[in-house]
Amino acid sequence: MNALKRYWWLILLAAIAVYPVIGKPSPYRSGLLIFAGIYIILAVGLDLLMGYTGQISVGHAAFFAVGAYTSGILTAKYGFSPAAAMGVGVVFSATLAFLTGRPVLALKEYYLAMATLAFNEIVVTLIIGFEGLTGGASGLRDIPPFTIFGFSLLNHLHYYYFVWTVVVLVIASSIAVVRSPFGRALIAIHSDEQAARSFGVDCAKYKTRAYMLAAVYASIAGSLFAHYMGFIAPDDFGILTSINLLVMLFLGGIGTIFGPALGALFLKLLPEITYQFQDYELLINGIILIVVLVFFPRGLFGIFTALRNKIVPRMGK
Amino acid sequence: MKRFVFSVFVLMVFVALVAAGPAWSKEPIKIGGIFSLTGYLSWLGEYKKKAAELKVEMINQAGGVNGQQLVLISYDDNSSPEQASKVAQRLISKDQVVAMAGTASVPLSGAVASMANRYKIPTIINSGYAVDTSKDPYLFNTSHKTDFAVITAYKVFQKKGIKKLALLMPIGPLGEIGGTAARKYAAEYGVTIVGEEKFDVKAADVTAQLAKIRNMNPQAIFAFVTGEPAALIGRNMDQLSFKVPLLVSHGNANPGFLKLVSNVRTQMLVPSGKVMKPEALPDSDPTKKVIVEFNKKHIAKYKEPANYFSAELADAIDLIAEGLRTSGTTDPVKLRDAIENIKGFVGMQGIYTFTPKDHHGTRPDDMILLTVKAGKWEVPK
Amino acid sequence: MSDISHLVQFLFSGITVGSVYALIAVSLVIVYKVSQLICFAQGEFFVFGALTMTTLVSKGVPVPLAFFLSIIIAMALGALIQQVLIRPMKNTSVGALIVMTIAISLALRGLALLIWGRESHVLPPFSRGEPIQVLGAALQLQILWIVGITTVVLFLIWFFFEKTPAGIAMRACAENPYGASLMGINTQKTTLVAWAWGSGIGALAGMAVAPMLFTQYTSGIMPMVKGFIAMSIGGLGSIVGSVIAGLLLGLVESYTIGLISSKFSDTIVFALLMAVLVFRPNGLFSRS
Amino acid sequence: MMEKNGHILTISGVTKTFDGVRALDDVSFSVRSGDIKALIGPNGAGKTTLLNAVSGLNPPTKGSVLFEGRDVVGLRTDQIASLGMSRTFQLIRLFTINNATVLDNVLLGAHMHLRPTLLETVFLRGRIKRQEREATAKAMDLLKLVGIEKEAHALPGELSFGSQRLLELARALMTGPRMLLLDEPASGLNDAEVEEFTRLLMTIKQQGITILIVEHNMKLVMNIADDIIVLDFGRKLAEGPPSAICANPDVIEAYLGAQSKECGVTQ
Repeated sequence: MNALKRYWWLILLAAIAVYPVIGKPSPYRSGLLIFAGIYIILAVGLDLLMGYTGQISVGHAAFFAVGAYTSGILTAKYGFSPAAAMGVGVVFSATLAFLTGRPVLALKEYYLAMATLAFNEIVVTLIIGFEGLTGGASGLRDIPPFTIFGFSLLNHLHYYYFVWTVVVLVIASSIAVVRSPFGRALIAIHSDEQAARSFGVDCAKYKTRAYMLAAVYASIAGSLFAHYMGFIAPDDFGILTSINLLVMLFLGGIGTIFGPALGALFLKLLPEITYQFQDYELLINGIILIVVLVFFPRGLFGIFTALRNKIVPRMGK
Repeated sequence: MKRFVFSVFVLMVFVALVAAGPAWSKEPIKIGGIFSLTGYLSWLGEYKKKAAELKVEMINQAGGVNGQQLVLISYDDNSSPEQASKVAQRLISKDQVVAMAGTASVPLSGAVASMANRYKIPTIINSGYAVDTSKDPYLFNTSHKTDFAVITAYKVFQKKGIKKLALLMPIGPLGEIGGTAARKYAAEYGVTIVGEEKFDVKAADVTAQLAKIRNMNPQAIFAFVTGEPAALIGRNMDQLSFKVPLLVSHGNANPGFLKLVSNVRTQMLVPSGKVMKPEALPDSDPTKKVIVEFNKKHIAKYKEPANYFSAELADAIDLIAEGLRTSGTTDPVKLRDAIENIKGFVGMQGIYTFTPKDHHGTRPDDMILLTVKAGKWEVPK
Repeated sequence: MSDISHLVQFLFSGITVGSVYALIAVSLVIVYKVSQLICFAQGEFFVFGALTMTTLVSKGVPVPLAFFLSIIIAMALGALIQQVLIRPMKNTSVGALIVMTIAISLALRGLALLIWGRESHVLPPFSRGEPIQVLGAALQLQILWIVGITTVVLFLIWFFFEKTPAGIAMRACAENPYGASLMGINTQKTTLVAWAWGSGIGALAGMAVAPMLFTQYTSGIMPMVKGFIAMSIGGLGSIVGSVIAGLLLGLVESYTIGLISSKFSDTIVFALLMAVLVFRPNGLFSRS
Repeated sequence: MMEKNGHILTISGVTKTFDGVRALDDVSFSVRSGDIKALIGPNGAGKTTLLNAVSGLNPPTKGSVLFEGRDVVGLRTDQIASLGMSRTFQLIRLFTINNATVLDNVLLGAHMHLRPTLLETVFLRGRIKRQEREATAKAMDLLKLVGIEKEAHALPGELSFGSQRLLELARALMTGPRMLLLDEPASGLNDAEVEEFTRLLMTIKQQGITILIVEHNMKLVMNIADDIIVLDFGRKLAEGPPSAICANPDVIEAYLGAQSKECGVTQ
């Protein structure tokens, strides 16, 4: 039983792998899970930055945009292979995060929130402004599907496996990060920056690194998004998307990696039910979020762990 | 503990609802509808949805198509390309529609186009999106080309001697498209573009741009924009006592716009389909009959006349039905070919003749230029 | 039109928009000063104020009465939200509070959609009349109303915080909540009052500008973001700072559009904001 | 780097002003390698300000701080810490976010030796794990030394106040410092705990670690200090061995007063 408690995620992994075989999902169903997977990558990255390092970002969609547009432009206009374009996007996002990280992350709380929001807006207005390159507000079209070693991932199940492999890698590496000396430094920064500094943690450097990692994840998510959609427009990368990511974090349970992943999954599947409510959808979404925040401060993942502990009795630490 | 049990219950219900989904019988022919019912384009989504539903009803009452009834399955795209892409995929793969209709903006159309082409589902959009048949073989558009709107206005300008035109374009897709079209035909109709300014559609005030434009001494202003920003420009022009006509986009040919400009004195010029002014059409115009008939039913059902958006959707459904009729199958690829072969079909937006190179089908003559006088649409003299 | 009249026109345009930003920023500051919380739902009070008044006026309620009724309704709504939803959220992280107010704004927006539908609503101007010509530029009468209302509100705030016992208590509360509670000041109550004030002023901003705009259920997002920017530029806790910053923001926008580029005006505004945050993190007008 | 004349820390002319107020005014003294030096004085005398100035949390306005012969003024806190100087805080500052345990807190002390990079963390798991095992063993030893090894997996918040102080000490020791700055480590401890703590400090001293301690408990100070410096209103009032300080009339007037009895007890 103790093993079940420790290795429950293996069951999850198996479920991800087996779902297409047993569930025989339509392209729509797998499409939903592909979008959910992309948002999980974004949310997990943001969790490293917000949940672990304690740095608020209301502009994370900026890096999502950078990844998507780098991939989109390089493949649709310059004939790059998708994998190469994704790599360029990663390098570009990491560089951008490196350059902006120090000055921006020196700010705290609301000021940081404001600066990241501004960063998001700047990226979006530049995308709209340089329409020759980006397609402007009308969007960028003709982005080819993803290919690896000449093998096209146009088939929805192939892409499902591809995206979810990335999801698993991102979650696994995030857990490796937070359960390592590196993650401990991040947590120390989150707890008490001055005290962390007194123990040799170069806070600016570690914050910037966490920011870069989150940016890299977001960029990868952006590339995956662009190749799946085949078309991207600035509307999907604005502040509203960034705010949605925040909501995913808190809905799922911030600072737990799995929580934000769960939050992303939930929020991306929720419209499947609430679309029927039409005009009431917005109100209902707001109320669901309020209820979770007030009554379940640890989010959906808190509910999940409580459930797990109920089923598997405590075995001691 | 109670809270815990409750949350488990909620979670299970959630999963069950997602898993179940609605079940449809196989009988009727399914057509997908994609409408912006929430988000910033939600004000026009409703018009389109209503018209599409009415048209399907009318076709079914007349016995359906090839003996089968039509059914419209429609979803909200939240005015977001991502959601539009998602619902398009849902319609294609889950609901297995034979064709789709709808969308409200260029980015939304782009997102849907990508899915339509990938899964080879004929789709009739209606927005400023210019269909390039070499890239979008499965896409058709019942919205008049922006070029036609510009040409329609320029013809009137030529008659009235308006030669100097200033552009006030929104930052965004419409501005990009409108500006391009305005420049393309300027020389042909003897119009000079004296300058261009841009503005943010969310702005509360555009007097700064208008002040600059006034310095250019134009005889008219062209703002290819829809809804509130269009009315806002008119109102700001009133405030500056800047008395030249304001040409706006054909997306304003709807009753909501009349309400918005009820207090505006600036002369608004709105290119439109003939649907907005059927009484001004000669009886010889074949579209008149179609418009009058649909309008009658629209008023009966919704207590308001059809508008430009309604006409776009009514025609979209009609064209799909026509394609189904002529091809006799529900195979989407054959349906596409059938729609592409439609010639001389009389709709509300005009007479459609598609070719492998032209998926808009309508002509400049299918548009008229309207103005607002005393809360009513008028044809300017 | 001469160059001067151009510049004057940009000035009017900037002051109009700037006043709205300033009012929203002030409403944010008042709540922030007392409860160290930035309410992301402030834009929704803007919408509720404008739409409530539009509805009342269209139902034949006289303008002054509609004006006060709308403010009172917004204040009550703000106080209710504070009591029911914000109070239980004590001792949570800034992030959680931000998300909570976002949740509230979603719910309020949803509510506005149900009450007023999707279409835009127009409020007639407070007074009818031709725009005044100043140096060749047109000045709308409603701008005078907006500037007047802003001035009165600022005076009332000053009077309240400086001259009334309740206001002085609130200031004490803002500076040192613990000390204030020792002095027997009811921090609960002052927070509640601050929320009511904040919501009222947010609504007021919406009402003042409603005749110049078209208001619908999503109209609150942009004023909220811009008000937030004004607040950050002015320094989070400073009423005077945020008023100046709000006006300045409006003017920068208007002159950027007029003299530089309308295409990148938003890029410039946001870049300016980032520069202020990075180089003057306590606001443009802070002393240290 | 060699220290000057056996002095591990030499502070000269350190001045710190806040908004024009001099919290520290031209303070100079040095600490001999291997000593325990106590810093005493009334509240507001500038003791914590001085520790912050030395450790870089709040650098001095003027003056120099030589640690092992190197001027550390102008270095960042984390750089100073990495040179081998560690500290505890007057108000306990433990890491509590994300369920960080007692052990995690101590392990953070090893940060400057591990200096984990992101790429290593993601791609060189084996190496990180080996380092982590070694660090954990050392951390457990230190927890045993301070006597809270049983609570290694508890959350810091679950510890008693005294144990939290001990945890702070263990965390500081984990950095492998050559010098420790302790800010009122015994405040809030009961008599038994103070006695235990005194023994612990002597053990640490025997390991060759120099200690600069700010403390109000004169009994503790008199028991352990090799040398004492007294601050009053930001100025150095007196400096010397415990016996001389106890006898100094200025010190008695400015600070010791009633406590001079305790001072006498140890003589």
